[in-house]
Amino acid sequence: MTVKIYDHIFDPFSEIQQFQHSAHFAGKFGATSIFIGTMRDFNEGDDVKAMTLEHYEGMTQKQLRNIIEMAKSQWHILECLVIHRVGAIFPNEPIVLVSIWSAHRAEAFEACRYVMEELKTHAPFWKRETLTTNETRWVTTHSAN
Amino acid sequence: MTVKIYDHIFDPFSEIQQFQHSAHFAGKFGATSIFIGTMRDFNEGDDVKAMTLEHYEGMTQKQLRNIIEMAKSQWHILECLVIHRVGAIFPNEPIVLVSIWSAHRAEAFEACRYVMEELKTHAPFWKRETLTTNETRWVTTHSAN
Amino acid sequence: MITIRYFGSLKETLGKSFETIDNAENFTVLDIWHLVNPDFSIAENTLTAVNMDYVSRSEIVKKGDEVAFFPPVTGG
Amino acid sequence: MITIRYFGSLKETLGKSFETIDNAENFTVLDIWHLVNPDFSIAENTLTAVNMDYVSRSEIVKKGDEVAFFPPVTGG
Repeated sequence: MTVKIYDHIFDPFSEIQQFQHSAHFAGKFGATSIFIGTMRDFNEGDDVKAMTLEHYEGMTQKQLRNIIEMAKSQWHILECLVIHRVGAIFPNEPIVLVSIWSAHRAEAFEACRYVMEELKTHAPFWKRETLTTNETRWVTTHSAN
Repeated sequence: MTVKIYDHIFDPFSEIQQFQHSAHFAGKFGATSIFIGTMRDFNEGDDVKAMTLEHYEGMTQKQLRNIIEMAKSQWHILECLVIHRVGAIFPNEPIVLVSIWSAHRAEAFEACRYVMEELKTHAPFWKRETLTTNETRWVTTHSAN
Repeated sequence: MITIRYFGSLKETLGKSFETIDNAENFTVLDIWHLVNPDFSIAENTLTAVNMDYVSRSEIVKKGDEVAFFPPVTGG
Repeated sequence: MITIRYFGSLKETLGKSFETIDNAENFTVLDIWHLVNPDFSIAENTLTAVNMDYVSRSEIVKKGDEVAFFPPVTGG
């Protein structure tokens, strides 16, 4: 399992490809479930032009590893890759990637969803968005995206 | 929404990238849920070296489009891409790709899972596998991968 | 004319993938099976489609229809 | 010594992100808040962590611990 925190833009698909290529489970996985969270250009009815993601360095990694361990204790997972952005993010850029490799699809789907839901509620990230009006505000409601 | 049937190997990630690049929903999607089914080198306790996927040309496309329409009637989906292989397939090659783009993650996750489950039970594909012993057999049990 | 198609293992069991019949007025899907496969009882899990939509075996088949018989699907 | 950290909007509200205190023997997380933020009541939804694990406010803090206060998380 791999957890990465990036302060720069990343390509989720080349990350998955590289990870899959380097991992020693070719032929063993029948199912890959992937979630990508991407920055939208709107939120709560307003146009958003940028976002800054603050995090608690160290706790983020610890919590994400805990979440993956919890998932591994519930489903048979072959591999797991989690990537999360911090810092300045612009619309249409990826924020988070969760990818789960498993022998069977139910495990992959359920573990991927679990990791995302837990990440949303337990990983110490805070979003501050800049509207097109240049007003800035902390995102306070629990985002559904 | 796009449905493709390929009789040759494909790269799910470049397919997703191309589709996302050509689609006019940049900034509108916050969530992408992707499932990739990949051929394993084992099944039912035996080593498998190849598989042939037969399908009912025409009915496949019709059923897949029906499934996507059913998903769209239940969740707010921005875009949907489904790709399925037919013909000769070898271990570690992708068999099926389902990718759903939505504003919010619950919709993307649920629609992606729904499309995969419906595809498994309603799309007219039949797998015949060749074991490493060169024995061939039809896959008869409903596969969980 | 009515077109009849077979897929997967059923195609091999019956030794045919395609056939047509001309006179089947008011026949159900099941009637057609019995007409063209008198020596084979239809398996309980055989699926049936008319014009590429799933139907029950009691569906009436019309002139020009394409009827298909096949085992449980195993895609994905 | 005990390290105290603040994140997100709470950091701005309090005008600080980091501080340390020396004498807090047998203090709970909540006691520490009251000690260092006498003019601010703690918001109901403020989350608390000790050494990067979530804890309740009644958790006893030990010498060398890192205590953190922050608003509900909004990642992903």
